[in-house]
Amino acid sequence: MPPAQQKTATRAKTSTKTAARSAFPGEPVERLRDYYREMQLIRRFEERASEMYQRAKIGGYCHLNLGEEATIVGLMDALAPHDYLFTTYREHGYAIARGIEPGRIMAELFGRTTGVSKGWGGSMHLFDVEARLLGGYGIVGGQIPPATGAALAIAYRGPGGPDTEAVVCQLGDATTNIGAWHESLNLAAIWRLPIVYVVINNHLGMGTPVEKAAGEPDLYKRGAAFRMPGVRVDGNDVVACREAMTEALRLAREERQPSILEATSWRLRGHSVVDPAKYRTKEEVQRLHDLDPVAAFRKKLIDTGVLDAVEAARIDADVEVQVNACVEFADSSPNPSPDQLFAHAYATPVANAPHELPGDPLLSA
Amino acid sequence: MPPAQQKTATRAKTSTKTAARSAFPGEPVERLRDYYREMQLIRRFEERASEMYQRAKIGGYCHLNLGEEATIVGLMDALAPHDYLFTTYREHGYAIARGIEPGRIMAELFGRTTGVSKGWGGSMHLFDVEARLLGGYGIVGGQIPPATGAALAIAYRGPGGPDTEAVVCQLGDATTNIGAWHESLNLAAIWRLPIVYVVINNHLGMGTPVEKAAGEPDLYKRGAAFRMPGVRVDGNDVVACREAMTEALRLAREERQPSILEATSWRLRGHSVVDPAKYRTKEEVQRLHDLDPVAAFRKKLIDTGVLDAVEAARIDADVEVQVNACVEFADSSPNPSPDQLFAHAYATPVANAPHELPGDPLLSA
Amino acid sequence: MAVITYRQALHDTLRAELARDPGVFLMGEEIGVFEGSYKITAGLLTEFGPERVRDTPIAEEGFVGAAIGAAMLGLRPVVEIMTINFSILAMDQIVNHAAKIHTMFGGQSRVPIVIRTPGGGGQQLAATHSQNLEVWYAHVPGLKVVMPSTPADAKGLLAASIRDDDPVMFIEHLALYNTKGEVPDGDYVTEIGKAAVTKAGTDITIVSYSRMAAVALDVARRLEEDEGISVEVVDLRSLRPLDRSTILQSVRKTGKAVVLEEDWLSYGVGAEIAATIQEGAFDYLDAPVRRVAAAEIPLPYAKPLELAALPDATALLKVIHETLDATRFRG
Amino acid sequence: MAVITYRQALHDTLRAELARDPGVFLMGEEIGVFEGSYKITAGLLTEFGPERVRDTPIAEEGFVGAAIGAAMLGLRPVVEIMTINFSILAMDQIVNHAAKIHTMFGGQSRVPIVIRTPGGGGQQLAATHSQNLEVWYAHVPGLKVVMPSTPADAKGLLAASIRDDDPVMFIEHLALYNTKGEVPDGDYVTEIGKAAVTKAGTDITIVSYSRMAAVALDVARRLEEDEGISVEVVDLRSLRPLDRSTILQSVRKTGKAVVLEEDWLSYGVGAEIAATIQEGAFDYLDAPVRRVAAAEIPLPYAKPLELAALPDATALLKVIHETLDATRFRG
Ligand SMILES: Cc1ncc(C[n+]2csc(CCOP(=O)(O)OP(=O)(O)O)c2C)c(N)n1
Ligand SMILES: Cc1ncc(C[n+]2csc(CCOP(=O)(O)OP(=O)(O)O)c2C)c(N)n1
Ligand SMILES: [Mg+2]
Ligand SMILES: [Mg+2]
Repeated sequence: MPPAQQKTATRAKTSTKTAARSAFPGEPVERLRDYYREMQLIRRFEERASEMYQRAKIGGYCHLNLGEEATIVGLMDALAPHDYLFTTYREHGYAIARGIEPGRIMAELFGRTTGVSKGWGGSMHLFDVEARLLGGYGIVGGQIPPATGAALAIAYRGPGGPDTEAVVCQLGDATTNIGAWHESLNLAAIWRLPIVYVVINNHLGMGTPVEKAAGEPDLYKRGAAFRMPGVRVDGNDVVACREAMTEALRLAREERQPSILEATSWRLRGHSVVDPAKYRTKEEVQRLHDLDPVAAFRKKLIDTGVLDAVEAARIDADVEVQVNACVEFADSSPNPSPDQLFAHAYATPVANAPHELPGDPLLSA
Repeated sequence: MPPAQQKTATRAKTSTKTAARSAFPGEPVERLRDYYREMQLIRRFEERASEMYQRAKIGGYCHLNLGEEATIVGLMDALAPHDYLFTTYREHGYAIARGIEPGRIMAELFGRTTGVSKGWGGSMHLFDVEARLLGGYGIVGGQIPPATGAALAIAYRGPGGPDTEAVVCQLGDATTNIGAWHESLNLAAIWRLPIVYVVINNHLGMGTPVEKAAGEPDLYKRGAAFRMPGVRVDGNDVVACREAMTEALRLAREERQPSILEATSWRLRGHSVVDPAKYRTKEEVQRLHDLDPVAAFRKKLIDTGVLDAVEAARIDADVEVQVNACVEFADSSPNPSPDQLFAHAYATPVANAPHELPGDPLLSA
Repeated sequence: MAVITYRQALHDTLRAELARDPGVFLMGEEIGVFEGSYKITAGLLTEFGPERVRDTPIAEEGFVGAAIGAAMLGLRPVVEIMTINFSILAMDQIVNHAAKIHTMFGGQSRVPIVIRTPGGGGQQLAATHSQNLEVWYAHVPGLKVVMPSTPADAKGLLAASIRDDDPVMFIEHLALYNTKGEVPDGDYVTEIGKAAVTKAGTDITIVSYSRMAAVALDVARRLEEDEGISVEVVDLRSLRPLDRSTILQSVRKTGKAVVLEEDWLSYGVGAEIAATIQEGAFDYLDAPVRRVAAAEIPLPYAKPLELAALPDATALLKVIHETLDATRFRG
Repeated sequence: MAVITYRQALHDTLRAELARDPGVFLMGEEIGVFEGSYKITAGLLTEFGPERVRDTPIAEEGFVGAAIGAAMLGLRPVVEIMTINFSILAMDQIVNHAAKIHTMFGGQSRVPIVIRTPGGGGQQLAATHSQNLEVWYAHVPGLKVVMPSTPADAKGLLAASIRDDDPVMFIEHLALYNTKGEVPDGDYVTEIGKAAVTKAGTDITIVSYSRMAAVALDVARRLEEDEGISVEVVDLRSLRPLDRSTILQSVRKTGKAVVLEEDWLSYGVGAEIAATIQEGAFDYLDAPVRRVAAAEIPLPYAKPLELAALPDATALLKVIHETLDATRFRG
């Protein structure tokens, strides 16, 4: 659990519990506050990343999770530490929710040696062994076969059970149209692999709506071609997301039944930080603003007395401090030095491995 | 319609019509005889091809339609001359049923200039513009996207209707597990293309049974991921195959509704002529022998009086003569000459196109 | 002659070809509503409609193959693959189908398809989004492979590719889209299979293509001004077919050659150029043909590492001087 | 030392590695019940069971990618792709994933996967089933690419590949499976990245690999016996990394080189060899490095056409003589 969460866990007040209980049956208020804090952390992290991109601190492609905060926090809370996660290039929030120190994530975006991937991967390629985040991947659908293979390795090593490992493979709605998805789901189905395919349906590819791209726009039904079950959940409902993922993981662990979990949400900005999203109408933009899951959750917590305005403001302030610290950490971290160019060329050293720089003669000593 | 069929069409006898009518409601006896003749022609053509392969007259890979004769004759009889056909490498029978002179097909297997592909393609790559057979393809799934694109071209040129063109894309059961199938069906579904995907379910890949390879072994249901309808038909029932294809083509032409048609049958021999099929038990082989669709149809025609033993024998003899003629034609046809190696290099001539033979200096004049 | 960007030249040519021939249509991911990842197709959906500017799902193998089938029926699809890195997913359709169909079926069918796709690194897109894979396609008989380095060639070669009855890989470069240059007005077609001598010179030859050809030209001009070295620049333009005679003619004159390429050194395009020169101009060569290419490592994201891995003017200058020194040349 | 076939050497090594390391398992189409298209895995399903000899559906992209993921978790999958022509469908997983994961994630993950696949023409399998695409993989940093030409190297390099922590393309040749040779008994590992001088000589060097290396050796022996010409043969064995020093050492001695390769001439493996030699042995070369390669056309089915398109001993002999004559060599 991210350090962010433990902090508030102590601040619980019994007085508010009753109101909260009706709105969020069975949810300890501490957890709800932790959810809010984490959603806010992802929100502000992404907004600062966008800023830093404008200030050229970050380069390449940069895709944000704005609008997917509730989905991410809910889904990730259902994972056990020993579960493996494979994601797309739109994964900053997942890395945060897996408990990776946000400063190391921002440092990766800055391309520094203290980054989770030591500056080699950038925004699209976050990786952390301890957190079992086995990578963000930039090729659409590219993460799906390896995620499926990770589940194969788990099955290869032993039978299922309540405490066994499982794999979560996250992908986007438009990615359900690519062949690798079909081939992978088929393998998972015939081999009964412990994996959950989470489709983040933010209703758009880059600018293409789901129903224009998918013959079956009810994406959770697309497992039918493999007799694979699927469910759809409201991605703006953090608790519903956690519950759905918990059940999908149970199926994977105990019954070795792979499944599809579709979480619906709305991408609040462009496809990447450089996309002005001209293809959206003013009305659409307004509608999205009203759907903002972070603002909505904050308001609901206050209305139900889980938080009072002061506490909410304090959380926001704490998050602000934390995100500032991330930026400072990243900005003060060292750049990788060019002489490290071949440091990660091969895992097993090999004779005659090339190490020439552009313009070097062949066989430079 | 192949010359083979016209011949018998004249020989009808009204006396037999009644018995036939009960067994084959509404089927003119001439047509039933033509079906038998064509099934027998495919059967004997394939058996001779296998022989010729043993005698090294044919090289490379050679996949036979033994066991699929009823399927092929029934399906192909539903196509209009203006429909396009894309197939796999297991396509000799389809070429025959499309009305291509069988001698030209045997000549292609022999690699002669008189072959349908002038000896460039061989058994796996039969092609004929007039018959609108747009190719046999050796890469599993490779024919599916181009077939889908042919349907796109038809749609691009105008709206549907009873007399419009359509595309038939034939593939095998094991091919429904490859990504190209998924991507193509999705395109056909969202663009509403006039195409029928015919899955020839002979229950085996090379040696792998359908249920071991496909998460949904009811292959006609795999269109569910695209809201694409599918039906299954008994591939040993020639009339049922024709009827099912006729309806699938109507959907494609008139409603621009692509669909899946699964025809079940049994591969009587190995995957290719060189496969001894050791993975099959004696019982299995016996069971298959009893299921032989050509023998079964012949017997049924005689039992129902559509044919008497003499006529049946005469048809068999005619077919024997015809197949012998194919082999003679092929064997007496010229081999392509090496100086033709670059004859089909490019459709549009281009400067500096390579035309060197192995060992030539660069820029040989 | 108007001075426009490489992007504009591509856009205008697509527009002109769509207007000229009703059989021409565009296909690709996000080329319509989104107006293209790099905005080459901006405005074309509005002008020509969704049938002729067709947005596709993310399914490279599927829609490239579909374009092949449409081409077999006589249409002229121009496919955009967002970057060459994703073309790998369509490679079976490109190499096993588009490149084979005409020959394998004895010349009975034609596949007039153009695949437009940009390659190139240098934008911190990291290992999977920065590759230069042109040599793979250049190796494949049945394909034609062109790589324009100027707005004029972008126009002329794109028109030629669309009107050609064979499959053409039309490879662009991310870093060229905003570059400007003079472009002939009206109908303008550049012959496929011909290299261009973009600067005449007598002391040494630089062979290059795509973005690196622009870098080479720039370096050549500087060397002439600053050091009085007369450099000839050959822009390949077409990788398949390869115009060997133009390369050899130049090297037979200068006696020295350097190749500048953005792809990885081993088994890259430059290997064929060097092999060709040593065979075709052996007796004329005063020094070995050196290649300036990318370091052989998946391209890192961090800017300092990316810069170290990619070839540039400095590396080229160094190698040109080393080559001249090897022949005791005094400029 | 036992004399066994190349097929047997592969089979025995797979069997030994399966027995040695429980993390090693095989995956591929029809390798179990069907015993493999070319019977390399015959009997292994019965001996090791379906978990370790896993039949896959026809889904190259899917199962190769799955092997990559399994390798990331520490297993050692050995994947069979029925022929290299089908590897194109898995290329995104091989090139954009297997080859990138270790470097792109800063060295945090390893991908110990071996992809076994045969290439080669000459069996009338026609255009899509007869290709030699090794140069594509050889161009890609992050991969290791080996191509044994003898049963001994088949054993030694396969063992080395399986025990290596990087992705290895292990490329076999259809026409080698039945060839025989001496194979060391017991545990035998051949170092990746090292070429072999399979015959010493002083007059000329032939550089080759895979099946063509066997042809080259045969031709070399004949030339020595019949014409007293002393030919040195370098078998590359490993295309990435490429052992340049062994090649250069030989050519610096002989002063003449010919490359024999089965792939298409332009941008083929031979281009890199010739480019390497002219740069690394420029002052030693008495004649240009010539390449004997396949004609640049999709391979036709008909035997006379196929024979005309593929390189053979006759073409090699011709070019060796032309090269010697160019240097006024008298054997
Ligand atoms: C194989 C491939 N094709 C195309 C792209 C370019 N691309 C990157 S993201 C994207 C849209 C993906 O949409 P979706 O799957 O819904 O995920 P989202 O971005 O909405 O999270 C596209 C087309 C790519 N990276 N890889
Ligand atoms: C992409 C690809 N992978 C593998 C093969 C090898 N192969 C040829 S046919 C075949 C089995 C196909 O079975 P099915 O689709 O059922 O068709 P059938 O042969 O039964 O008619 C395989 C694996 C191939 N040709 N192409
Ligand atoms: Mg989306
Ligand atoms: Mg089958």
